[in-house]
Amino acid sequence: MRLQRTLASAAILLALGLTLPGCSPSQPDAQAASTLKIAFFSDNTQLVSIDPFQVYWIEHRVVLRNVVEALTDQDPQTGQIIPWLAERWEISPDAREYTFHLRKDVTFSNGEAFDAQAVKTAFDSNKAFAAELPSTFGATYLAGYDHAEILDPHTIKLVLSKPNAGFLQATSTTNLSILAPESYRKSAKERSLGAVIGSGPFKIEHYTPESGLKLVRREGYRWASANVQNKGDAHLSTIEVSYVPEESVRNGLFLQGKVDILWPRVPFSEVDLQLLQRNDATIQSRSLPGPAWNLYPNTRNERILADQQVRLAVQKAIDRKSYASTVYNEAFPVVDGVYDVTTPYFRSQGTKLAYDPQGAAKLLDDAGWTLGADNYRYKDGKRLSLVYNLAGKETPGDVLIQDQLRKLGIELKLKVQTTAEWAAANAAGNYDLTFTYMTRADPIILQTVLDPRSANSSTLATNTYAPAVLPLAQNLFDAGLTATTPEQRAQAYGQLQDLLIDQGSAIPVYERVWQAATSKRVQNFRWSAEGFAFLNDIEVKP
Amino acid sequence: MSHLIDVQDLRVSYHSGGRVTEAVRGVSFHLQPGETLAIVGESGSGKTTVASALLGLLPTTARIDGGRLAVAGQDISHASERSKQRLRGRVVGLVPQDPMVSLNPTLSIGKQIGESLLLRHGKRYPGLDADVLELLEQVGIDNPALRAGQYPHELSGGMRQRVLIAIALAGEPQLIIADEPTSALDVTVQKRILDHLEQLVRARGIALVIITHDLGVAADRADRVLVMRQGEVVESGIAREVFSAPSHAYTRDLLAAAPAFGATPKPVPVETRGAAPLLEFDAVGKRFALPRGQHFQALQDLSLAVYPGQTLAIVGESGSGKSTSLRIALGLEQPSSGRVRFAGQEIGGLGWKQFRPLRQRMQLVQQNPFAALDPRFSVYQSVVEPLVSFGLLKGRELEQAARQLMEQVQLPASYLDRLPRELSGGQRQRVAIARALALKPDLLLLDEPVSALDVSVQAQILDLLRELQAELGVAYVLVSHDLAVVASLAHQVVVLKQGQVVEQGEARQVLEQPRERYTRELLEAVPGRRLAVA
Amino acid sequence: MTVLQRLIPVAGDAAPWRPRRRLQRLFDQAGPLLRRPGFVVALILVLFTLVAALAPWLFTQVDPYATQPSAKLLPPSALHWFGTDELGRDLYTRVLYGARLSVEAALLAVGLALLSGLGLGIVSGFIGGRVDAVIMRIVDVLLALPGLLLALAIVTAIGFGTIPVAIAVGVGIIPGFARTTRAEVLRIKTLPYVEAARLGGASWTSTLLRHVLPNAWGPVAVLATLDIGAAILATAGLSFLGFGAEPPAAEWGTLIANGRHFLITAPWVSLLPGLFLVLVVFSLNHIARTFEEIQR
Amino acid sequence: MSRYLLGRIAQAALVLWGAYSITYLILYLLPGDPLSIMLSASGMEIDALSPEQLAKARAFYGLDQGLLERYVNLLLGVLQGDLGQSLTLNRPVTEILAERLPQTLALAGLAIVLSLIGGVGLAYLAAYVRWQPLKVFLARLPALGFSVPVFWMGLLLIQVFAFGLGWFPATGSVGFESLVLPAVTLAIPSAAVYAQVLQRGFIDVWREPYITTAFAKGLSRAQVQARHGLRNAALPLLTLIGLQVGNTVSGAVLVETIFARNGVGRLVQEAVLRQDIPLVLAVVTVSAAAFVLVNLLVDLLYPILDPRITHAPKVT
Repeated sequence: MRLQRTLASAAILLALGLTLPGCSPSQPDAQAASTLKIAFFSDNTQLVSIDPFQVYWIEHRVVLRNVVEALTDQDPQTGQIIPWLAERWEISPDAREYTFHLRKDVTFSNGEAFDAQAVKTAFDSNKAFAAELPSTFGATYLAGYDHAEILDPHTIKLVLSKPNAGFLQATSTTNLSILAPESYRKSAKERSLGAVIGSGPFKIEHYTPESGLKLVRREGYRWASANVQNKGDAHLSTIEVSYVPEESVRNGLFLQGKVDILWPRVPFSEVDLQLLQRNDATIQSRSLPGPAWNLYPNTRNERILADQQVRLAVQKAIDRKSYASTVYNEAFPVVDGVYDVTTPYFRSQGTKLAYDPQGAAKLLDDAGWTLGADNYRYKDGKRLSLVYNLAGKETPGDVLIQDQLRKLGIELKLKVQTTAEWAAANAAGNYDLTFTYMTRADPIILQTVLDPRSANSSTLATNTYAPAVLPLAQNLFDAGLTATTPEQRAQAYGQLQDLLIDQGSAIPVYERVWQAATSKRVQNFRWSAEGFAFLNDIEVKP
Repeated sequence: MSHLIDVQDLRVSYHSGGRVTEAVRGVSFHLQPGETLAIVGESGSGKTTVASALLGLLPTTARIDGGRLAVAGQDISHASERSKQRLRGRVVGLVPQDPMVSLNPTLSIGKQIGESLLLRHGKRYPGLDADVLELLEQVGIDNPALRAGQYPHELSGGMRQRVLIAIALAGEPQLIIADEPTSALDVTVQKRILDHLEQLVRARGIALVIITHDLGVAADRADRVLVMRQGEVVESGIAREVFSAPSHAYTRDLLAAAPAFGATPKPVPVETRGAAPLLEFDAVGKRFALPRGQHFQALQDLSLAVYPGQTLAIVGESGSGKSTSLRIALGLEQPSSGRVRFAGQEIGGLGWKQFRPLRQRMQLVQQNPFAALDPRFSVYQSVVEPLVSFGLLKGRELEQAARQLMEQVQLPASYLDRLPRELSGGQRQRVAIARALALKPDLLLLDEPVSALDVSVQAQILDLLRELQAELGVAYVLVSHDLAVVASLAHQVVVLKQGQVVEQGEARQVLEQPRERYTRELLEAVPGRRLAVA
Repeated sequence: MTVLQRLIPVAGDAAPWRPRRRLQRLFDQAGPLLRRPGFVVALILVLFTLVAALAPWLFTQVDPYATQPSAKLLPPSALHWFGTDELGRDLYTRVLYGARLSVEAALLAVGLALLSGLGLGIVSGFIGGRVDAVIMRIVDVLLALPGLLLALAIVTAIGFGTIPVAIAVGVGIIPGFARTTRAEVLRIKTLPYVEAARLGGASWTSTLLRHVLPNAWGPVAVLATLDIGAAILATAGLSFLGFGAEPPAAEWGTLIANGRHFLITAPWVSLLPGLFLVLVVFSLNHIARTFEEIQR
Repeated sequence: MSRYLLGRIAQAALVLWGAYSITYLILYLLPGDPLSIMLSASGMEIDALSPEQLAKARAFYGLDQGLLERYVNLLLGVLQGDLGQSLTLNRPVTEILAERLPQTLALAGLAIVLSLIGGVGLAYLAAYVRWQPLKVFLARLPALGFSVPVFWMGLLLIQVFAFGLGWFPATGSVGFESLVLPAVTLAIPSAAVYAQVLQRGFIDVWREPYITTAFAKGLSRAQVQARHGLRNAALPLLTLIGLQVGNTVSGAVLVETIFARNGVGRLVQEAVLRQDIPLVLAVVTVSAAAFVLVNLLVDLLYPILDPRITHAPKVT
């Protein structure tokens, strides 16, 4: 009996041993070859949603870019708006009416047809949602949209009630993507948790908040925009996305080959970069369009930064070059303006952002802030102490700035807060310096940050400017918004950028470069205009 | 070699913390099969170390420095653990000291006995269950079938000691070492168990080594005795000869100190006629409520009177209610019925505050001198504590009072600076007495004042108490289970059994011509009677 | 023959008796302890940490906050004993300065827990009855709440920083003190010497202060020593989750937590502060256990 | 017995209610308006909205009730098995828990088993070994075990066993293998506590006279330790296991973060920051319930392991 059992198990082992080498090279590898694994940092725990209209979390937008599609697309190199689901369009001279001529061969992954009615459903549903929850992110893209007129099954006219020069660019974003009508029949909550049906090359199989999501290829995809090289079905059959909050664990997974693309929010530090490169990884980088990582001062209520000289001294006291090379690496670009360089109408601020400690010291001396015995500056017995509010844990960069300012006698108090407290402090004006940023490949995005009439925090936007300067800035915002030619826009936004730097109303710190490390297997990783990836172009080699 | 045990010049020392203590210094003796040997000594004499050495169970800190220690012909002084293990149980059995803690609380007693049987007869011993029951029956346990399934906590102390004897017998050893086998038990139980053990051992021809501090036990049970002191044998020989004609001064001192032997000092008679009683119990009873509406009658109908300068003894075994009566006198318990008067004042229903003034006149000396003193208090602090509490004296006066108290209890004044752990048991009890005397009370309540002490120390403390009474005219209420102690101190005796008064009267009359059977039993159970009577 | 005449003559009795000083008693007790090498090493490390917490500048001349980008992530060397961090700050110096916050937080936490736990335990054990039942239920509730969650909620409620963290951690360890104190009070309350003191006319208050508390103190002190270590760890855990001291000051937990990103590339940034913390906590444990062994 | 049980259950319910109420109170004292958090979560701040829009949003999130009103409503819901709606996750809390709880239960369960095996094993070995240096080493090992921060230990284990040796996956929630490292991390401090308490138990039991009795029977050291030592030494451990439940939940918060596991620990940590009161309350209630339940079980188990303790009045 016992002998029999031993023989049987030996036979099983033998059989396994024989079959394993026989089948392993073909099947699993073929499977693996068309699966791409991406590790992002943590999921958004503040707003759990992958509903395109609500999402501002760029990691989600990377995924959505390949699931849902927009009327237009944007050229990553030139910033030009190019056809996608709309073959062409006309804009009325007053920039209030946009007529889109839609492709006729497009279907959603659930089989529903893409037509003018679907577009109208999408825009009207979004408008209705924005009315219900005005704080939602997509509302800023939709600003001014009034109604849609179906001219024929494949022609639609979108009518604005007020000018919105960014509207055309908005139609190219994931936020104004057109979802299948079925998605809009579902609730916003269901959409947030994955009921997102689009016309893109991939479908969402499932989304588990804080854990990950899985995309599968959609068969019969034929309507990629000119940005994408692969005009047919995606090369990859499956994409597995995981959210790994621990940096060292995330890096380890990549180094072990458990993950093909390592894609954290924050750029790689020098040591990590070297480690990754030693392990044959390719570093993909792109500056994210929108404002650079700027500090915004509070100039009101007789706070220290009400004095423009002090603001400019801070501007000069920050060593941006050293910041880029210390916190990140030698090759890291040094921030050069209010916007990141990939934003259309970006204007370089040149020497105005150069590190100039002597200049800063002189400005402070002139403003009456003199060095005390403890190497901090004082005026009328008051220390030059600035409160800088952080949402969550401080970064090495924050501490570096703190030390750079300390060298000039400026005390920077880093106040670590929860996102809730931080938002409350912004709204109440309890800060000297704060930060915020948004990503969109159009300069209009700055209005959601710095135009009190449409900013997320109007207090923050108002406090940034000295009272006299606010009307100037608002005029420039209006000029940019109502402009009908690119030249007009360039002029308005150029002047605005100059104003912000000259006033010390925006203090750039670093260029928001998004970096991803791709393993040797990954081929043809390319960035979209907004800093996302064309996943249908990517191939993985065995 | 026909000696079952042969010990030659055995030396054992303890090593701990860099200090070396020589516990056994050149002890030699031997034992024949079937013989009974008593090793007698006070604490620190090394008698327990010898017993442990015989079992091969010396603690890891102990070291055998020399000599020979042969059990059944095998020298185990430096033998391997394995060979010592083979001797244990089947050659040498043990009846340990304290039955309350010597059984594993989480195993049924049947299993614990069975374990020994399995060791003796092998793993698949078929007669296991029958043998367990038989052994239980043999050691005198009723209803063995039920008891075998019970756990130690469900058995009384006496029964547990019987179970331990059964365990020792189960291994069918040639020798049983009984280490103070009954000192934790009541006298009557003690006697019955020792009788039983003696009989069992005799019937099987097992040799017995009794380790004891009690000369009475040794005298009653042993063929030969070995008297030890500070690790050395001071005297050995046939029991009868040693006790009738001790050759060594220490043995003589021990005999003189042991109350059971001969010349017990008697209390000084006190004239009480015409005096008003100091403490008076009038038909006092105490009931304790149990859960589910049940009651336990701890004390019933106790009447007594204590006169100034006189000693009243309350005698009884555990559960007799003697401690309860003491606590009632102290106002720590309220009587359920009857009246209690102190110096004519009704104290039955007094609150703590109302009672407080009376405490100056009534003090307690507790049973266990090792727990009666705060380990952090110096002797001085302990002794003067009542004076401080009542705010009677201060500064130099306080110090002087402390010196005087130390003189009264015959301790040098330099001891005032010591901590309790730097004192011996007898010295601690003197400090406790000094503390009780601090307030110059009229009445001292003595709760088993010497039961935790060595025999010779007992005698000294009893002497002290007698002298203090003569000197200060203080009255005593003595609570004790030991009739010898009672005889040396008491004028009046109350015998209690399960809360009821058995007999009451003049000490001389109750102790010498007891009317009740229970009192006689108590008297007979006192060890040493056999020899004394013979 | 009177008792007075029977005085035993003892050598030295003539010399006037003088009470020994408390200090001398302490030395008598400490003697055997100082012969244990493990205890001495642990004690030295803990004392070093305490001194460093009070005056870190005694052991290092470097500014703990001065960044030096050119010297970032240097491995340990004669110049930088623990190496440097990602901004070129000297880690050894930062560990010493971190001691201040960590020790302060731990002492504060344990102090808070000790006071309230001791209070609750004494009241509960001494008064007994209903009061005891109510207090023990409250303690049960505190026990039932997972410590870290409680601390997280408290910290978010009263703000970040060393003191809130200390309070949060302290609240979490109250139950241990309350239970231990109560058990000790209950045990000592029934001891003969307490009864003797009461019969000697002492009030409950003075019995409590003179007998119960001093004798209950031992196990509580051991627990306190152990809990200082536990508090250091709990604070470290909270710093790891991002609730630490106000930057650039960094307590040990923050140092370890910040350094963890360099575990592969520059392991010392996390390992050395971690090792230091482990050694200090271990030493505290060792000291506590040694005390415990002596008390037995 | 049944009367005791009823009393004990009532007491457990009381403790549970206390835990719930205290948590609610603390959470309500949190700074900042939950609304502003939720608004800022969706990229908008509270000062950008008009009063009407604010009221609308407040009603949308169900935040237009008072302190007591919300408490009573939540409590009533709990009694009916409804833990409410998560404020930020847009889903019923029970649903989220049903999804997350199994992860944490598996982790905690394995951790408890591992910690018992490790702790008891270590103490057993330390008690058995007689070679002094090894004994001292084993005796001090537990102290080292709980001197190491959990999160740090987790990262070290990942470096060594996942990245260095490649034995176990570093992250993930799939399969038994991914459970090993986090469970070990979580088990180490508990195991250290168990080992230390058990060692102390062994030291105490070793001095008990019944051990001498056992030796005198002729049992070997191993037999004495197994049959008479272990059970008696392990009795204090039982209470401790009950008390460790809270620590295990605390540890799970850290461990789940490090190992990127989707359990309740991480969920609640983030929920606290988001001021998602219903969610935090639910998790705290669940873990307090686990604590209370385990301790109830421990109390009921005690008489089985220790015959001296009995909840039924003795029948004589």
